Amino acid sequence: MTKVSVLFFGATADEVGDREVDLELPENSRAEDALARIVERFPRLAAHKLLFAVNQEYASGAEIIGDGDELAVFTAVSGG
Amino acid sequence: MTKVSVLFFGATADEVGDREVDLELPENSRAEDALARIVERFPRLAAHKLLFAVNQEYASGAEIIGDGDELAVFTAVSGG
Amino acid sequence: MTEEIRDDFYEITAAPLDVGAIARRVVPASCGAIVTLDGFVRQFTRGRETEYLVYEAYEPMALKEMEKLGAAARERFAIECVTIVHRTGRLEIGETSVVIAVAAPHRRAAFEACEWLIKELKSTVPIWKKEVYADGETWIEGAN
Amino acid sequence: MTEEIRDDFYEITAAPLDVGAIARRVVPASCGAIVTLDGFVRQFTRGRETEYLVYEAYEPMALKEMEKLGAAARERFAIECVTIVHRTGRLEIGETSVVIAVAAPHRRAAFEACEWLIKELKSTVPIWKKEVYADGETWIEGAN
Repeated sequence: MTKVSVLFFGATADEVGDREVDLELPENSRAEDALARIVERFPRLAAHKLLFAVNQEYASGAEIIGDGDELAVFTAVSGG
Repeated sequence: MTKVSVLFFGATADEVGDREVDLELPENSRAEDALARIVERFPRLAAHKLLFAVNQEYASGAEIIGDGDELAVFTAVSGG
Repeated sequence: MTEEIRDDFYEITAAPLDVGAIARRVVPASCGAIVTLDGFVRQFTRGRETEYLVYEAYEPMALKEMEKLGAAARERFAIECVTIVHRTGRLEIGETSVVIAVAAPHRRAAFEACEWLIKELKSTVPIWKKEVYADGETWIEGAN
Repeated sequence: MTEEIRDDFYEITAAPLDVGAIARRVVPASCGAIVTLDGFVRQFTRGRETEYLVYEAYEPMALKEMEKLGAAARERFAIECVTIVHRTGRLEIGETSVVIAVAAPHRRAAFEACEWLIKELKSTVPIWKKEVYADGETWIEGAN
């Protein structure tokens, strides 16, 4: 299994009730699979249009997730 | 006769060697006549493209000059 | 010739922003203009009164995205120096949330780059805004 | 509905300019952005090194022309507040000669108005610049 941290911010942190959770994924999971698993675990996230980052870079979905990677799930940004 | 002050700034003050001179003009002179008379008196001004103001407004040339008016002769502006 | 310039500055901070100091942190000798955008908390948005805002950032990623924007702006515009600072935490009405300052030899490029940078920041840099009203609060979700 | 707003500010001064303080003199509650142009003395112009500049203004006329520009900008752009301050006298390299700050509800109008104002100021406001070099000096004459 691949162990990763998943970070949440703003609206997604409120939905999850936490700012960081640990997650185990099958070996060689892709980013899109990881995101699907996170939404499955925290179904209230499905109410939002979600963006997804792996190791502090926006993910296309095809990235292979490795042990210790930092994932992040958040809504469309609204800074400025 | 109409008595006016004529102000000079920057390059025109250097050419005239003064920042303000008194000038007498025939009654009902127009701004363009006043400017011509000033250049006649200070011929070094003719080396410059000149702008002309009457009472702190850009003059078109047709304005009638009155007693006590404030004239100003200067080169194209270069502030900023 | 692309000479590397090390004066760009990107920061995320919970401290109040001093716009003038940020904008004049670097004044390159080759430049004649700095264009600054000061984005601040407005009292009324869509007719509703805001009491205050809370900004939250995914800090390390936000800094990386700001750096990418600065580098992209240098590619697109003839500019010399980019500064981007974003505040986080609770901001009262009128307080500055973001400062973008661009120094350039000629002002046109500085205006263009500054406007481009704020537009891009608002769509790519992972920072979120919560609007707090007298009767509730809501995290704002961006357009894309 | 054109509501008269009294917060515009025009000044000519021989004192050093504090760009941040000038830009934030007025922060209208209806606005969310201030765009500022900070024009300053560059060291090299057309490859020649400047030692310092001297600015001279026809002050009462320059203030009137600034006010006209501010009024014209309000007609053309959806802006809330205009500030224009120009310095006179001797200015060293890097010192600010002019600050134009525009507050607006939306940043696009603030960028447009600020850029328009500096372009117009450079062609209409009676202020002149003398460049002083190691081996001489010259009053700069504008393009029109």
